[in-house]
Amino acid sequence: MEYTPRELMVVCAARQIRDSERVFVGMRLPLLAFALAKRTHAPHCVGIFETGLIRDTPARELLYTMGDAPNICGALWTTSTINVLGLMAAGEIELGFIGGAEIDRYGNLNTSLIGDWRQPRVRLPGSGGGADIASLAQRLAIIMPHERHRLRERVDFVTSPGYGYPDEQGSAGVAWRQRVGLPRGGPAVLITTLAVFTFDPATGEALLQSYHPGSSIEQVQEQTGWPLRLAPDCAETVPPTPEELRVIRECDPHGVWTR
Amino acid sequence: MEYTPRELMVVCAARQIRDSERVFVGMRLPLLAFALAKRTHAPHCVGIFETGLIRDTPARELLYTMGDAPNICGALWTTSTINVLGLMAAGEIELGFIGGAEIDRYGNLNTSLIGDWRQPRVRLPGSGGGADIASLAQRLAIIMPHERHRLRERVDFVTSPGYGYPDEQGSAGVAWRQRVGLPRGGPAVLITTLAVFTFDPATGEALLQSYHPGSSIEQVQEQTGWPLRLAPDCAETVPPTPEELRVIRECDPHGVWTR
Amino acid sequence: MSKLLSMTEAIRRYVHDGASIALGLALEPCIPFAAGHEIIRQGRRDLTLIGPISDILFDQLIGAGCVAKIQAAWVGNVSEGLGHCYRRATEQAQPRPIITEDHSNFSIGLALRAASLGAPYIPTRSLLGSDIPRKNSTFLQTTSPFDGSPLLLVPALQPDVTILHVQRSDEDGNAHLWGSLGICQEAMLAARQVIIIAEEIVAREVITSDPNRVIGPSYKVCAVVHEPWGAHPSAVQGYYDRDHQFYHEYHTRSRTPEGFQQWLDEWVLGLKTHQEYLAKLGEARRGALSVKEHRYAAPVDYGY
Amino acid sequence: MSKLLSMTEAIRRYVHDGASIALGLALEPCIPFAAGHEIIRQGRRDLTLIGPISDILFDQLIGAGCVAKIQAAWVGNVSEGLGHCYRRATEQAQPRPIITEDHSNFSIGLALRAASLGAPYIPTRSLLGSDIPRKNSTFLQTTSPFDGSPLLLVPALQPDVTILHVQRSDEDGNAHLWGSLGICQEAMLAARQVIIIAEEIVAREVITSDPNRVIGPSYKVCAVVHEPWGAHPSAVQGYYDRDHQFYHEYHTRSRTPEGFQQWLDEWVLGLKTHQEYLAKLGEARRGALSVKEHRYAAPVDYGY
Repeated sequence: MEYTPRELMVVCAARQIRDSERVFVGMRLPLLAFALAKRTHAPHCVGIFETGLIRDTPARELLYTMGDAPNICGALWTTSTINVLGLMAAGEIELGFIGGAEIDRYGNLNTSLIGDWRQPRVRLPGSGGGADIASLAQRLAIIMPHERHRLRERVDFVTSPGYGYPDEQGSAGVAWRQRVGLPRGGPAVLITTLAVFTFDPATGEALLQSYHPGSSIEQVQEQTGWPLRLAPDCAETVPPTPEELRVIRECDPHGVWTR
Repeated sequence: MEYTPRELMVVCAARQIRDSERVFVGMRLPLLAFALAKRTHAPHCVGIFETGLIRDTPARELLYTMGDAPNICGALWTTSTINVLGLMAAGEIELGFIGGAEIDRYGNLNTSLIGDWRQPRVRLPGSGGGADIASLAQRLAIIMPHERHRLRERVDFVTSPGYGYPDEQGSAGVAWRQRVGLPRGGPAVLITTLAVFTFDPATGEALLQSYHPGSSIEQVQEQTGWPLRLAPDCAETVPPTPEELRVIRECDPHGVWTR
Repeated sequence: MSKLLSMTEAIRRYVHDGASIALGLALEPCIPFAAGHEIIRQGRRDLTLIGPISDILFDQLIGAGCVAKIQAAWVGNVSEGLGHCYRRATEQAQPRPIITEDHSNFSIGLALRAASLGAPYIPTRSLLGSDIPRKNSTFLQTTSPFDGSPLLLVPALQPDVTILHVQRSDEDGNAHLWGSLGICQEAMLAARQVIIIAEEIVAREVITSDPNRVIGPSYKVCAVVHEPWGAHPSAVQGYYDRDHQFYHEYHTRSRTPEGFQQWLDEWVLGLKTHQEYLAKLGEARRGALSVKEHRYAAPVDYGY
Repeated sequence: MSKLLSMTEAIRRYVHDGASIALGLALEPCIPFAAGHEIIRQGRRDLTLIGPISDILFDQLIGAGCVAKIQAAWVGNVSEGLGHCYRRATEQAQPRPIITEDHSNFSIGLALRAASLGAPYIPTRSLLGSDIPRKNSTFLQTTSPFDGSPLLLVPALQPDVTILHVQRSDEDGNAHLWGSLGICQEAMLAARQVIIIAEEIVAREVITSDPNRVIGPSYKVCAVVHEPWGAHPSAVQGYYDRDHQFYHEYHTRSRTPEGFQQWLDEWVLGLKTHQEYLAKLGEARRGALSVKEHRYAAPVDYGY
């Protein structure tokens, strides 16, 4: 069965969600991933939205923003933004999804600006809740288009902290997060249009975990701004099942987010 | 027209409320004072309750506690306790009423314990919201029975700070509140069963402002544990008007709080 | 997934000796007396009780010997005055010694709010100059790193279990609470686990029809107990009024240890369940407290 | 006391040059576009805009030259991407330079929550290790006086004026808001003054029938404006949906300064009032966005 790169990304994202987890779902592909996980292997997962909303069923209609009316109807709780972000700060959210304009080999994300931070060449919209999710969720899943200028050796500005950088006090990775005072978390996975990366918690480095069908390690390297390190079990990404594609297309019948 | 000491106290309390003020009203006599002020000279005053409630009309029925159902019906806002106490912390509440088991010449109140704080002889219920109101309201009005063992030179425990004490760094009064970091406020008035005191902000000392009809300066002194200082215009308390008594008796027809 | 349990089972499974329990969080209304009485019947020991003003339920738990520590702003009988059991425990270590970490209503709310925000503390200027920080060594007096002004830091407080009495809940613990809120939401968000006691169990659709009215996330709820009149003698808006006379009787009878024990035997230990309590209370008394005039909220349309 | 004013008068009296204005606080819904457009028409200058994600209204105010400073977590077009006017102002100082104090959604909420509690700051562990504190010198990185762990202190933020779009209000500013809440309540409680824009003006009794649904204290409200469809193109739960196409058109047309100016002339400067805006929008378009299926909240009884 044919599928688009974004449909495959949705499937990869859904596989990150474990049953009964509380997930900061955001919009677009992660939202579809939440619906897919819910209807396949994770029927008890709960979705959290930074507008101040919790729901355990996907909305009845496709959403353009998380504040759209169909997202409120059927919600278990509609409350203030800081109430739900507070739950995440208290460590109660297992998984969070975010995107980014740029990422580096240590999973640090930039959604703020390109160039010098005092006088940026390109001003991007900023953090939104991204920096909070990257700081506070137990695990972070990142979804991005795979382009060489986006996967850089080092980002211009760390909006959402990943595993930091090696410095005179020690390595990147979990040790860096502990050094700066982040209470938990860090990137678990980076899902792109070409590949899936996991991360080595000891060094904080991205590991190529799988390359999508039709791509290859070489092609991924070509589009990645750092020398790839491969996971020991690096392999081709398992393609979507017909059942997974059927669910995705039910949720987004016109391919608004998946074409 | 005859009246009880408590009816006179209600009238004295009502006179502390200025029009359009936001008043932390509490229960019992201050609540009656709020109703009285509202229907006489302060029609636009607003009452705040620490259960998390704001209303601009007195409840339709006599209340035993501020959480009683009639207090919720007709409220302008029923919210969390810290939302309304937060408004007071931000300086938005002009006047607060509290009572106490003991008070001293500097307006410090004790509702916590009698004796040594490590091993008290009598354990009293504690602060409730009293210490917050004493700390944070713009002006504090205190209502208490007048008995010599309650009006002491120095209380055993400062639950609700008044004007503190003179110490090596300076005098009691406004200066003491600034020293300890209280953002504003301090006792404006102490209304007892025998008298009304105001306070000298420079020294923090209570000044006998008026003695109730039937009492006298001598009798007040007899029941007061510190040597009285008189306000320059010390005089007999102006008694309730028939109109004031009529309103009070409408609000508390069986004299639950005023007999 | 239904979390419905009997009160007996909910307390047995989720309230353990030595636990910290937040209850009585709406201030005077919605105090979970039925839950407290079951805790007494099951003989829990060494509890820490967390709450704002705590009316007479804390006094009863103290008198029954369940309590080692109090973290509260006020312990007594709101319409009557002092708490006699609290006095005896503090002054004479009867039936056992207890310690109190004094709070104000604001500081106990801030402590729970801090926990709900994952913040280690919230700074305030309340209580500066008060002796309360002496009686609560968890507070830290310091100065602001911004301008050097004095501040009191109120550390986050995370109850092991928060017990909330609400008007209605579904079987998963999605619950609607209305009327006085006090520090209910803060205590629910701060807690490790939550027990919901509900006047009514309703369909999920009733709750989701009004998600803004939900008190907190049901994933925190470990048990839902259907216990009509479970907050008596406190009030539940839209269900029953406060039974002032009951507080008066308790105040009078609990003046002596013997009187308290008789009261406890009569109203708690001598009854197996809340159903027996209600039978003893009688229909006439309940009728007198019931709603006389319904007052429905104006309709709200969530449609699109 | 009625605080009803026309939008023109409300903005004239209460939004001054140089003021800090919080708006767009429910995140994507209930953005007070009609108020923002009147601010543009009246030519306000040197404003500080405060909000979480701010969708396209911030971009429009920036493009119109009203803004000196942004305190927000995100500025752009939620369904489309970048904010072109925000980019031009930041990158090329066109039409004027602006400065941004970057926030996250949590930190902007905590800043307003701190102000609402009279707390000078709230500490958090969010944003530690992020470069955002570089772009916001109001934050202070320090360590906890309790355990020495790193903390970010988010200082209290008090807007001069918070503008809230709500479903219904009485003439005094007692207002019901439902659906997405975002940081509306925090911003209302933190503000010096509040302007309420309401889809409907209702009797006081409608509001007091459900005091738990009220967003904040009306004593803070300086003006109430009756402006149906005043949040278009954002959504108002129970009233109208988000007009996604409108965001798309704005995104396309605002790519160039000339395109933005034409858009602004057509939709803001060339119209005197929101009535003209609605006439231009047309009944068919409004009809398409209107409620198709009502979904009423389950009844709630406040009786006793």
